[in-house]
Order: sequence, then C-alpha cells, then structure tokens
Amino acid sequence: MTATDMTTSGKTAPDYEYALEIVDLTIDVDKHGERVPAVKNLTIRVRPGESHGLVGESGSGKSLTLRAVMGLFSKGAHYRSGSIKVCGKEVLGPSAPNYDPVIRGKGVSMVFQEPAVALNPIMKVGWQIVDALREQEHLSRADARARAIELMESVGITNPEDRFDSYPFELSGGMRQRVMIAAAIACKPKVLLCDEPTTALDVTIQQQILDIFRSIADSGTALLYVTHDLAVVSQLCGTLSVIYHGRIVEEGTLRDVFDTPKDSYTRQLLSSTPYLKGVMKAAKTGDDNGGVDNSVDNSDGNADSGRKGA
Amino acid sequence: MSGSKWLYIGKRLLLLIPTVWGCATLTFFLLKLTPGDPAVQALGPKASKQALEALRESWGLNDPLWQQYLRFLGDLCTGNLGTSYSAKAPVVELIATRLPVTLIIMVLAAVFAVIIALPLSVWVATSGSRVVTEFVRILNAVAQGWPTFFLGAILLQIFAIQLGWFPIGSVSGGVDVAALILPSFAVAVSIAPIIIRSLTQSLQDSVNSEYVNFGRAKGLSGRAVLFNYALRNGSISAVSVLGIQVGFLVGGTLVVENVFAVPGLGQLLMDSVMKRDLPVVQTLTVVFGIIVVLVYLITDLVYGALDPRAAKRG
Amino acid sequence: MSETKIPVAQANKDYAKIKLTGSKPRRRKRIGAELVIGCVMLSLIALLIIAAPLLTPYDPTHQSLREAMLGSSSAHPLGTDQYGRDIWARLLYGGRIDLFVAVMAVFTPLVIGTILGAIAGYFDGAVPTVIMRLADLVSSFPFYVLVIVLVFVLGNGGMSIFIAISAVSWVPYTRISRGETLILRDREFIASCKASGFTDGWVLFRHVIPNIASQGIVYAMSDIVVNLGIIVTLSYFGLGIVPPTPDWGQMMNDGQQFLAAGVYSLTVIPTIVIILISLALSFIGDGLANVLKVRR
Amino acid sequence: MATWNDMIETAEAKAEQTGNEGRIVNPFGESSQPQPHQTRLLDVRGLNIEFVTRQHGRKTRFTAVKHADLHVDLGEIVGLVGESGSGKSTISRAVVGLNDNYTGTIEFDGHELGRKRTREQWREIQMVFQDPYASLDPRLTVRKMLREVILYHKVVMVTQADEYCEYLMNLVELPVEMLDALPAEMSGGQRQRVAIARALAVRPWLLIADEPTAALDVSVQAGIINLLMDLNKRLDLSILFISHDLNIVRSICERTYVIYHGDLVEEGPTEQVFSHPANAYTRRLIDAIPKLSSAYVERLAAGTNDVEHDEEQA
Amino acid sequence: GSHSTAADTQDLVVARSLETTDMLPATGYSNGDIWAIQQVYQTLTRNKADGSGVEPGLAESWDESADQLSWTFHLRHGVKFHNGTEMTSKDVKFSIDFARTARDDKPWQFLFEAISGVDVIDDYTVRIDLSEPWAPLLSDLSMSAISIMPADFAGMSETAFRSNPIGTGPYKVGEWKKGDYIKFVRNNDYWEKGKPKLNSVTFKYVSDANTRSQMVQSGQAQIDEFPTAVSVSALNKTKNVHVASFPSTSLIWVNLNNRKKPLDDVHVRRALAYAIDKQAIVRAVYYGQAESANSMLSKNLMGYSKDVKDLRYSMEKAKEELAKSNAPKHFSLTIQVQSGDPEKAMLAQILQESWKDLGVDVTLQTLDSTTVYSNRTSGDFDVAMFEMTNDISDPDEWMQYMFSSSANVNSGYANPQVDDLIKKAAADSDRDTRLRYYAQVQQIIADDAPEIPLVYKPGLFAVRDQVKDFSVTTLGEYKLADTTIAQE
Ligand SMILES: Nc1ncnc2c1ncn2[C@@H]1O[C@H](COP(=O)(O)OP(=O)(O)OP(=O)(O)O)[C@@H](O)[C@H]1O
Ligand SMILES: Nc1ncnc2c1ncn2[C@@H]1O[C@H](COP(=O)(O)OP(=O)(O)OP(=O)(O)O)[C@@H](O)[C@H]1O
Ligand SMILES: [Mg+2]
Ligand SMILES: [Mg+2]
Repeated sequence: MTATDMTTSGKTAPDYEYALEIVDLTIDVDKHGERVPAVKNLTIRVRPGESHGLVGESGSGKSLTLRAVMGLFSKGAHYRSGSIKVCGKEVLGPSAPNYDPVIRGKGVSMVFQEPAVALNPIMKVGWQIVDALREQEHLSRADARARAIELMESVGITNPEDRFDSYPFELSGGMRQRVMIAAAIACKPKVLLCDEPTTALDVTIQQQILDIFRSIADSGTALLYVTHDLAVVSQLCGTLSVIYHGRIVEEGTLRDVFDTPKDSYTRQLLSSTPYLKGVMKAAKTGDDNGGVDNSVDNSDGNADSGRKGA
Repeated sequence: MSGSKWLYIGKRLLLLIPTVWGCATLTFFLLKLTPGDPAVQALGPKASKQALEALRESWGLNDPLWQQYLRFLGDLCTGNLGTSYSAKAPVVELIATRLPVTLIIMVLAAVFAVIIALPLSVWVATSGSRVVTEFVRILNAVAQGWPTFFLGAILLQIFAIQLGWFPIGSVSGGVDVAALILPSFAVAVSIAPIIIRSLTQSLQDSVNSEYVNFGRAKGLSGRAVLFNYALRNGSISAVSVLGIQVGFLVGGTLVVENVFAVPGLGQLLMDSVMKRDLPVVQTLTVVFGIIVVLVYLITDLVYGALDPRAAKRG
Repeated sequence: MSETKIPVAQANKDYAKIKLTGSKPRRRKRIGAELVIGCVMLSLIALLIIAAPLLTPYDPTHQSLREAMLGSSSAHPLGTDQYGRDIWARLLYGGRIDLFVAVMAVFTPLVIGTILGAIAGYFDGAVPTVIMRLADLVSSFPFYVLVIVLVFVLGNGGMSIFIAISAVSWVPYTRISRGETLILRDREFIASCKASGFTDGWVLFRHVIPNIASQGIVYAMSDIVVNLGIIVTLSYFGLGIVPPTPDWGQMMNDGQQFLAAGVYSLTVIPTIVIILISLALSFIGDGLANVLKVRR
Repeated sequence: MATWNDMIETAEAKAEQTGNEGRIVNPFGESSQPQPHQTRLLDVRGLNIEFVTRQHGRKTRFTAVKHADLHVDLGEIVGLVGESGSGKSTISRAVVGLNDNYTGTIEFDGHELGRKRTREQWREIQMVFQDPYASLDPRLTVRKMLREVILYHKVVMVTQADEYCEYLMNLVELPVEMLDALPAEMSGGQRQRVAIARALAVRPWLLIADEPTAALDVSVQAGIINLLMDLNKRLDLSILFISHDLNIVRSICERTYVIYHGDLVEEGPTEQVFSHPANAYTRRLIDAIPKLSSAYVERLAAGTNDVEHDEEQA
Repeated sequence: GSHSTAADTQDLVVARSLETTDMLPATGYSNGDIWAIQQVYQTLTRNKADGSGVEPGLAESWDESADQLSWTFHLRHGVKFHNGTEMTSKDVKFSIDFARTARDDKPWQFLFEAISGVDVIDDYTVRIDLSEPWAPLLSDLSMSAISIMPADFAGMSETAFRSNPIGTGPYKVGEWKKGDYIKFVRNNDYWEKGKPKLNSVTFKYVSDANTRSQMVQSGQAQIDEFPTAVSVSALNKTKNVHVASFPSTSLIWVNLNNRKKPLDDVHVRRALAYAIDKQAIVRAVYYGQAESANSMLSKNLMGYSKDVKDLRYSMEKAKEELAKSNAPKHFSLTIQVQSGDPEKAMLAQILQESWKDLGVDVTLQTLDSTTVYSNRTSGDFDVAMFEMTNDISDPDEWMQYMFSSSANVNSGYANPQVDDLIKKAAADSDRDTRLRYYAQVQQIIADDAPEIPLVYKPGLFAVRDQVKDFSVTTLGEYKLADTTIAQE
C-alpha cells in the first residue's frame, strides 16, 4: 500500500485542533407532513489522523449527519441549528447559514454506502477520478490521468491502466468501492466521511478495504466512519460515538465504550452481536421462553407511528 | 465502431424485411376492404361505365384478391413500385421529391423539440420551485390542447404575415428550408410536452441521485455536475421517447403539411388514401416502415452511445 | 427462567410495540394536492357535461340559420355558431362523446397492452417474440393511414375512432408493461411467489400485473389528451364524430374557416376546455404517480 | 382474541398431552398432509448448473455450480457459506424449483424431484430470500399474502384462514395487528418474519434461508436467527442456511458446507470446519472475519454479567 | 418579407385549391388539370369569356356542310409549338383522333362520339366528319381534352409527353413538382403578338383555405383561388388585396336516388325540396356570395331559363306534399358527404336539420370523394351533394350528364320525355328552338325534383391590387395572357 503520497499536508501542524467539529447539530426531516427532528443536538469532534466511528441502528440519523457535513441534504431534510466546522472553518452554522461548497473535495469528501449507485453509471471510472482532480487541482488532462492511475493503484486496483476505461457496471462491487475511495481522496481531503462503505461487500474484500482506510487515516486524514457493525469499528476506529434515535448516547475511546459500556443501548448493541458462541449453544439446547418480546427489530419508522398511535 | 456493432446494425436492418412485408400486407388488405373504386378516381366522375370497366380490367382489379396480392408481393420483391393511378407518374418519382421535405421536417422538429424541452426540463428539475413546475405544466397543457391547424394559422399570421420572416408555401426549386421552419416548429410544439414530461422526470431522478451527490462530494462545481452527471444521465431515457415520437411523426404530419402548404409525404399519403391510389399508398407505407425502423435504430445507437450499459443488456 | 436467547436490544422494545387502533390500521395514503386539484377540475368539467340539460335550455343541434354567428348575449352566453346553434350548449354536450371515446380508447389499450406486455416480459420464447414483433409492426405502420382507412371501412363516428385508436395505441402500453415486468421479474418477490408453488398465470395476474399497472395508468392520463387531439385532427379531415352529434373537434374545425376572417372564438372556446382537461389530467397523472408509487 | 401467551400455553399443553415434546402444535391439528419418511430429507447429488450468457452476441458458458453433493437431514440446520457469486443462491434456487436447468439429481424424502413439480412438491420445500425489501409483494397486506398461499395450497379451510394467519403471526413472533400492515410499513426484520411466516404457512419440511439476515441490522439479525433456531426446534424444521456471514453460521449450524467458485470445497460439522479448516480458502475466509474484542461481551458470554442489572436498577 | 420582387420579375403565383396531376389533355379531368392544360395547350375553337359561345382559336374559321355531317376547319398560320415546329393539320388530326378513340383511361371520350373521322385536306385545312348532326360540336372542340398536341407526341412516348407537355399556348411548362406546384414560363414564340406579358405563372397547390388567403395577404402569392365566402370581407379590408368575383357555371345541388324508397315518390322529393330554405343557405353558408338556384342548369350557361319555377321554401307545402305521398310518417335517409369539404358538410348539416321537421331522420356519412363518386355511379346512396361546373359553353353535355336516363350522374331518374327533348335539342341547329327545348327540360326537372338545385356560385378570387388584367372566364379558364403585375 502506497499511503505516503496520500496526505502529506496533514502532517504539518494545523492551526486547528479538530479537523471536523460538529456541535449541537439538529436536523429536521419531513415526516407525514410534519417537521420532526431526526438528528438532535449531536456533537462529534474528530482530530486530524483520527478514525472516529459512528455506530447506530438503521434510521438512527447517521447518514443525515454525514450529509449535513457535505451540505447534501436531500429533499425533505432540513438543517435547523448547530454548527459544523471543517478544519476550523464553519461550513454550516450561525455564521454560514448556507453551506459553502468550496470546502468539498479538498476539505471534506465522502465515500458512499452503495458504490453501485454512487458512481456515475455512464462515465468511465477513470474519468470520475480525473474530473475531480481537474476541477480542484487544475491539472492538465494528462497529469490528472497519471495521478488518477496512481490513486487507483494506491487503493489496490490491479491493472489501473486497463481499469481506467471501464464503466462501473463492468467492475465488481469491491472494485467499485475502491474506485469511489480513490475519487473521494483524489484531492487529499482533510476529512473523509464514510457511510457504511463495506456493508455491501464480502468479508474478505471488507478486510482489504478497511486496510485502505487505515492507511488513509495514518496519513493524517480525519475519518468519520459510519457503520452498524461493531466489529468493523473495533478494527478501525480509535474513538466512537453511539447514536440512537438521532442522539449521541455514548462516546469515548474504543476501549472505554467496548469494555465498559455505560448506556443501555450500547450494551444491547454489543450483546446482540451474534458472536456469543456460548450463548448460542445454550439457546439451541435450552428450553424456550414464550415471553420473547414480539418485535425486537424495528426501525424507527414504526417507532414513530407507534408513539403517535399511543 | 467495433465489429459486433456492425453485426448488430446488420441484424437490425434485417428486421426491415418482416416490417416491410407486414406494412405492405396490412395496407394491401385494408385498402381492399375500403369501398371506393380507383378507376372512378382515375377517370373522374364523368367517365363512362365501359371506360371504368376497361380500366379496372387493365389494372387487374377484377382478378381474385389472392392473385392481386401475389402480384403485388412479386412487384415489391422486384422493386417494381408501379405507377400512380392518379398522377400517372412513377411512384418512386412522386415520393422522391417529397421525401426530403418530410425528412427535414422530422429532423428540424426533433431539434426544435429538444431546444424547447431541454431548458424547460432543466429549469423544472433544478429549480425545485413549485411556481416553475406549474408554469411549465400549463405550457404543456396549452401545447397539447392547441389544435395544430390553429397553431399553424397563428404562427403564419405572426411570423409570415406580420413579421414576414418566413415564406408560406415556398415555390422555389429544390427544398426551401426556410419554408419548413414554421411547420417543424409546430410539430415540435406538439411533441414537446411528452418529451418535457419524460425528460423532467428522468432529470429529477438523476439530480436527486446518489452519483450526483457523489459528484458534488468530490468537489465538482454545480455546472459540471449538471452537465456531466445529471443531464447526460437524464437525457438517456428521453432519447428513446424522442425516437418514438419522431417515429410517430412519419406520416403524422398531415395537418401541418396541409396548413403550411408544404408538400410532404403525409399529405401525399392522405391524398392517395382518399384517391385509392393503391400503388402510392402501398409504397408509402413501406417507406414509412423503413424510416421508422431506421429512426428506431438510430435511437438505439444514440442510446447505446450515451449509455454503455445498453450494449451489455443487448 | 433463565435468558437463553441471544440478547437483543431491549431499548428497542418501547418503540417496537406497534399499537394499532381497531382491526384495520389507518393507512393514510397521502393524496397530494395535485391529485385533489386535478380531480376537482375534472369533476367540475364532467359535472358540467353531465348536467348539460340543466345548464342550458338549448338543444345543441338546433339550427337557426337566421341567428348565425351572434356574439355573446344574455340569451347565448358564448354566442352562436354559423348554424345559429348555441355555443355554450354545444360545448356542454360536446364533451360527452369526445370524453367517452377518448377515455375508452385509452382504457381498452391500457388493459390489452398491459396484459400483453406482462406476458411478453414474464415469459421467454415464441409468444413474447410474436407480441413484440407485432408491436414493432404496428408502430412502424403510419398511424393516420390505419385510422383513416379504418374509418372508411367502418364508417366514420365514435365507434370507428375508438377501434382505430385502440388498434394502434396498445403498443406503448405493451412496451411500458414489458419493461416494468422485466425489472419486476428479477425482483425476489416474483421468485418467492413461484417458490410458493403458484402457477405462472396466477403470478402474472395476481402479482405482476397489479404491480406494473401503475406506470401504464399514469401514462394513460396524458394519452387521453392525445386522443382528444386525434379526434380534432380527424375532424379537420372531416372524419371525426358524425354531425349533428355535438363534439369539440367539430366545433374547433367549424371555427377553422373563420380564422381567415379574424374570428377566433369559435375555435378558441373548445380549445380552452381541452387545455383545461389536459391540465387536470396532468395534475391527476402526477398525483397518481405519487399515490401509486409502490413504497418499498 | 387469544394472545400469544395463551396460544403458546394451549399449544404447550397440547404438546404435553400428546407427548409431542418441544413441538409447537398447530391449533388446527395436524392436517392430513403426510410427514417425511426419510431421515435424509434432501439429497442433492452431482448438481451441475451452467449458465449461458450472451456478451456482444457471443455465447459464453459459465458453470456456476460444479458437481455439488449436498444433503440435509431431518431437523438439521445446515450452513452453506461462500463469498458473493460463489453459487450459493444458484444451488438454493435449483433445490427449491426456481431453476430447472441443471444436471444431477435432487432427491427429497427419498423421491427424485422432477423438473415439473406438483403442488405438493412445491409445498414441501420453502425458501426465505435475502432481501426482505424485495421479496414481498409491496401491494399486499400480510393477511392477504398469507391467505393467498394458505388457500392456494388448501392448508386450512377458508373460514379458518384468518385464525391460521394469527397462529402464523404468533409463530414468527409478530403482533397479530400487523396482519393488516403493508410491507412498506414494516421494518426489515418484520418483513423477514413475514417472509418466514409465509414460507411456514404451507408447513414445509425444509426451509431454505438464503442469506436471510444479510440486509438487516446487526441488532435485528439476532432476532431472526433466534426465530429460525426456535422454529427448527419446535417444528422439527430442517433448514439449509445460506450466508456469507461466518459468525452466524458458526453460531447456529450443526454442519457446514463451504463453496468456492461453484465447488463445494469443504464439508463437516461446523466446529470442525471453523477450528480446523482443511481448505485454504476456508482458512482465508475465517481469517477475514472482523474480530470484536469487548470485555463486556466476554463477560456476557461467560455469564458473569451483572453490570446490567445494576444499571437498570439505578 | 420577400414578396416585393413579383412586380420586377413579372412572376405570378396563384395559390390553388387543386393540384395538377395530369397534363395530357385527353386524360386530365379535374379542374386542377384542365386549368393548367389551358395555359399550355390551345384548341381549335375558344370559349368566349362570357360563356355565351365560341370564337376562333387555332382554327381561324370553319364551314359546315349542308347535311350538317361534315365540318371544315381552316387553321391559323404560323402557330408554333413550344418545341419550335409549326402546327399543321396532321397535328390536329392526331390530337382529335387521340382524344376520341376508345381508350380505357380517357374520361372525355364520350364527348366526341359523334365524330366519325378526321381528314387532312392540306397543311392548314382539316375536315371533321360526323355520324349524325351534332350542334354542340364547336363547343366540344373548345374542350381542353381535345387540345392540339404535336403529332406523335413530337416523337416522345405518351408517358414522357405527359410529363413534358408541348402545346401552342402562351406558357410552357417550366418546372413541375408534382403535388407542390407547377411553374409555367413565357412562350416567347406565342402567336398572339405581345402576349403573354408575365415571365412566369406558378400554380401552387395549397389545400388549406386559410393558408391560401394568408399567402395572398403576405404577398407570397398574388392570387388565391376560391377564398372562403366568410373571409371575403376580411380580405377586402386587407391592404393591397381585393376579392374579385367572376361569373361561373358552378351549381351546388342535391342528388336524390330516385330508385330508392321513398325517394321514388315524386311527392317525397318535392317535399324535401320545399323544405330547403335556399335564401338562408345563401346567407349562412355563402355570406351573400352566391345566389339561390331555381334551375338545375347553371345560370351562366346557354339555355338557362330564369323563368323556371322552382320549389320555393315553404314548410306548409312540404308537409302537404309529404301528406300526398305514401311515404311512412318517419323515415330515414343518409346523406353522403365528401370528407375534407367543409362547405358541403355544412350544407348537409343544414339539410339534416331542415328535413328533421318533416320527420325525416337524416344520418351524415362522410366518405372520401372516390367512394362518393363510385357510389353515385353504382346507385349506392340515398342523398349526396355535389358541385358541378361545365367545361363547354353548350348545355348539351350538362343535360346529357345530369338528366338523361343513361346519365352518368345516377339519380335513377328516367323520363322519356326529357330524353327526347335533350336529343332533339342536340340535333337542332336553331338556337331559339334549342333554348325552348332546354327551358322545358328545366321546368320538368324542377317539378319532378329528381335533383334539387341549391345555389349558383360565382368564382371568387382574392387578388392583390397589383395584378392587372386578370380575368377568369365563365367556364373557369384563367386569362393570363394579358395579365401584368404592377409595382406595389
Ligand atoms: N430526506 C428525508 N426526508 C424525510 N425523512 C428523512 C430524510 N432523510 C432521512 N430521513 C429520516 O431520518 C431518519 C434518519 O435517517 P438516516 O438516513 O440518517 O439513517 P441512517 O442512520 O443512515 O440509517 P441506515 O443505517 O439505514 O443508513 C430516518 O428515520 C429517515 O427516515
Ligand atoms: N440467471 C443467471 N444467468 C447468468 N449467470 C448467472 C445467473 N444467476 C447467477 N449467475 C451467476 O452465477 C454465479 C453464482 O451466482 P449466485 O447468485 O448463486 O451467487 P451467490 O453465492 O448467491 O452470491 P451472493 O452472495 O452475492 O448472493 C454468479 O457468478 C452469477 O453471476
Ligand atoms: Mg444511512
Ligand atoms: Mg445469493
């Protein structure tokens, strides 16, 4: 892995402590014609070179948070209050009510969950890296191409020269995810947001991708890594926040949270991981309990209606 | 273009054979079903019964239907398209002078339709404003409800009479493109609503798509994202809609040709049906069939060029 | 009793209990403003048309040549046409046949086309090929030749127009429905239906068609206006609805000869109605698209 | 309306009476449907599945499953693991009858399954699909969905259908009220339970679960897996459990097959496969499993977790 | 606009409602053909402008033999065909023989059946022999169908000649785009000295009436053939444009199928005729630009009698007549109308409404013109509407065509008395006697009402004021040899 060329500027002492600082962020979404908060007073701080995990169940507001940092609210999601600073500069907040897109690319970039839909389906993958470079770094066509090929190689794409002219649909899921990572880090962002980038992938591929992220973080980029897979967090992140229904319920270093979880939700999250071999075996042989809770697996869609119906 | 592409084109062109046969057969029997005697048309209302009978005999109209059909198929295969009953000139000649007119109207109409539809669709898809959406909706409704002959009359009144920018029914030798601009525009207006609808839809989809988001996340400017991401993707599905519309236009420009006094194939078709000019109608339907197949082929090729996935789907 | 299950997130529990009042949940499908506006507009127009006898004392076919081409007055709110017929009465009565033909000529091809397309998309083999070749053939056959010739064969009038349009316009529905079916066929629920042992016909009619119908229905809304346009065009060539049955196409075309004389109202009045219908259907189409959009 | 608890109690009471220990007894009584005779419920031998794909008009043959031998015994949970595209779903689709284009034999309960299956044969093997968001008809409420399959296979009488639906809901631990919910109104886990309920509605002997939890949250996965284990035990249901999540397979399966590029490269008792993988690929797969190190989890596993109670009381 | 050049170049554009499809004189039958043929070809005799008779054309003079069976024509000297060769007797013989000999595609051949032979006396003298005395001969010879062509088509095949006509007329065919326009250019060797004055005349085919008017309004064309009656006042108000009205032989009439019940009953036919308010039609359909018709013979033709008493509108009389008939109380009729003809469609609707009060249930059936004419020939109709213009100044053609029991117009009406009168009139060379016979026929027809005349229409033309000396003869021939275009 050639991580050396990824972010060298990160090593020079920056004039800010946190590469990414989200303070008291509240985001509303439209639900059944009402505007309800989906992310509530969320605060996350990530230092340069640090990998921070954001863990929570589906619908807890992880993606909304990341999209707020990118300034990419989809229809129906609205910023309400709070502040987001990238490299000390407020991009969204009281002093910047309208998101400033200048920060994208070089300041902050993002790897999306589904590489199959996040890559432009009709554009050769190489050009999807090149166009970012040309726009942001003002490189010539040839330079940008050379740089793109380097990047592709650095994220573990074999034969980058050949792959350059492939279309996304011609690549496997793992390859696509690598392309997306290469495009996301093309302009050496100070902050890289990752929205469940390995969920769609095989374990073996996941392992390789995680390696890439590790080296990106090592090169000084601040990583905010969203997942619901605690095992992944434990492999990659130094610190983490647990989000539950739009609120951070627990945060701290990996060891603190994993070894002595304080919040009950965190505990249940930890305990629901199906790695409890002993417990499993017990479940298979032991007697059953009729009083199992009926529906343990609810996304908050139902939770909300349940609340309202009550 | 790769070899397989040519193979594909070749295969598609082979489709012409059943299409031509189907079109011709359908027309043949449909026209045979219609009442009305081509001989009366050819000789006029004053002709004597004997003359009519003699003419029918010499045209073979008294033969059993299957014989007529076989003879017709034979002629078609040998490329013998016959002589017009009414114009008494070779059918090929009649069609050849009008074909360019129709083709130019089709192409211009397609271009105008895109020129009309593209900005409006982009406007609706990107502005997200209710007012814009409703404004364009009203434009669409007006364009759809406005009868073509009326639109034609108004266009002529304004652009030909008041402003004098375009000729009406030019009589210059060759094809006077200036005289085809208003008719093409009228055609474009009539097909634009459908294109606007589909283009807006697909643009909205692509503007809200994840790849556009990713494009922005990479730091691309709004313009770059709009053109290279949203528009290119969004226009893919509109291409086939446009193709189908243009295909439909072949022979569907009757009113426009009448109103603007341009001698196109649509008018010839209408006249020939009215006159029971079998050889002309039959050849025309065959020509239309060929044009439509070609338009669809071009559409698919453009589609394929725009969308690399198309090749894979086959 | 000892806990032997895999422990699960208990905190979820509070939110997880779904309280549904009554036996049926209130499934508030959000009917958008568009659908409401469109339906109100269309119902108003329909109401006017249905209640025509109450809204005008005139017989729409009654001529009174001595009162031709009158301007608007209290007796004739929209004036009279060249036969001295009351335009308001003709406008009201004129919608009956036009809308009926236009709607029927959408409904029939919608049903036929959707079923054919579903068959073509669902199965492999000869039948789909035949269907699609036929669709190709019909769509490469000049539409107006078919319509005009059919009108000649069948005699002009609403029935012929209906048959002629139907004979042609099933094609887009077939294409739409086939495309949707091809997508749907790859979705797992079709596989899961088959795995339940359902026969192909069962799956096709109970699962495939209901799920793909919405696209065609939405398309059909704009097709109604297209059909009205065809009726107008046929009237232009004198092949429309047979007089004296009042219809909008004939009205517009009756007005056509007056355009040269600078009298536009005869054409404009029915045109406005068609534009309003087009607008209403556009609202309904968009609204339906939203409502019918199957939520995943 | 009988609550779940009442239902279970009566069921258990019945079970005790009949000595049918550990099995949930259908409140409608065992139907006339025959029970399996063989312990070897499913026996797949020499299963070979080829796909012919067309690329740019050229046919290429691709063997997705190569001479697979695989069996499932009565009441057994068998795992099938392998990376994406290795052929897991292909095998399952062939077994369940969705793909009849294979060579080799698939025997079920001692009888070979033909290419055209009888309604009864369809009933015996049921499948739960990977993506609960795509495997339910989005237009049907749970009740309609269940009734359809119940009545189609004539599992109970029409008059009993609703009651039977409630029984099924209880079986999969869903509130009865949810019978009138649409898939869109349910979470992924709930949908997957509905899918399971539908599969169980026809009282199959073998359930094929093709990555039933892959699309679900970790916290939700546990519930589904519990349910499957539960059903296995209560209904003597054999399960072929397909997954690429080795952790889950390790937790619940007695026996495991490992598939790699269409080859079944390893087979054996789960523990043995995981602790002493014979095949290099299996080893690689196991190594790639992300390890979670949490003292809390360890304590939990060891049963020495008392922190929780403290907290809850606090 | 681009229209200021018409005066400089003397190029006239006529927007025409009909297309020119066939310029072979013997076979072209529609007005679109005939009026174009008349620019290029000429005939031995020429119709006088007012339609009252014939005057010398290519024949300077003629003599009739005593037995009335042989006519000698003296040809004009020095007349050149467009290809430069001089016109002589052999060309005349060729042309007449071509037109009269039986051929399956010659619609006019019936007109010349009385001719039994054509003899060349010398280069400038031709004798025509008749099988029976035939008064209309001179008029017949003015028919475009018997125009003089170069012998043997000047060496071309008939097909080639059809597309490259050669005549002696003031204009020759310059450019001909079938279905679009035909452009005539000046024949510099024309025998009438100083004519024609225009460089070129273009007949542009524009089927839409609005567009034709607009072309004249915009100066794109200088003449619009047949503007709609309703647009006349608007056109007259347009600057530099006026509407010229020329007398014509046009008659709009209703054809009844006298063979079908209950139309076979004269009382029913009379009732239907009485029920039509022609005055109202003149106002509502023609805005006064037409005249109600009293006779089935065109007003501007020789033989027309203004004394013919028609069945004037009277609902009482109509009902009385119907009461006299044995028609059922209610019966239904179908009116066949040609598609694409708004004027007739409007008339048909008016008839429909007019007859409703008689208890007649009228259905309109729109058919293409081919079918309408086929049905007329085969008798497959109840009621149909037609417009008729005559091509020659003699009424014989009209009489034969419309009223004789062997008529082409199939109304199924057969009256030996009428047949006899027509025959006698054709054979008689005394003008007054002929007129008397024809007046009698007209009154019989008016009373028996086998057909119902509606209106006489003038020839309306929207003309730009700059066009000078443009006129149209009663028989529809465009007099373009004298026409000039002035600066606007
Ligand atoms: N544009 C939107 N309009 C309305 N509601 C929204 C919108 N975007 C998100 N939401 C709602 O906000 C909540 C949080 O969504 P978010 O996408 O952030 O969840 P997530 O944590 O990323 O879940 P997952 O793990 O499934 O990706 C959800 O309940 C979702 O329904
Ligand atoms: N209908 C088909 N036509 C052609 N190839 C197919 C078809 N179905 C599956 N394949 C191919 O067969 C191989 C095995 O596919 P299969 O779906 O069985 O994999 P899988 O192990 O279930 O993977 P996943 O974990 O992604 O579901 C893949 O390479 C796939 O591309
Ligand atoms: Mg998310
Ligand atoms: Mg699979």
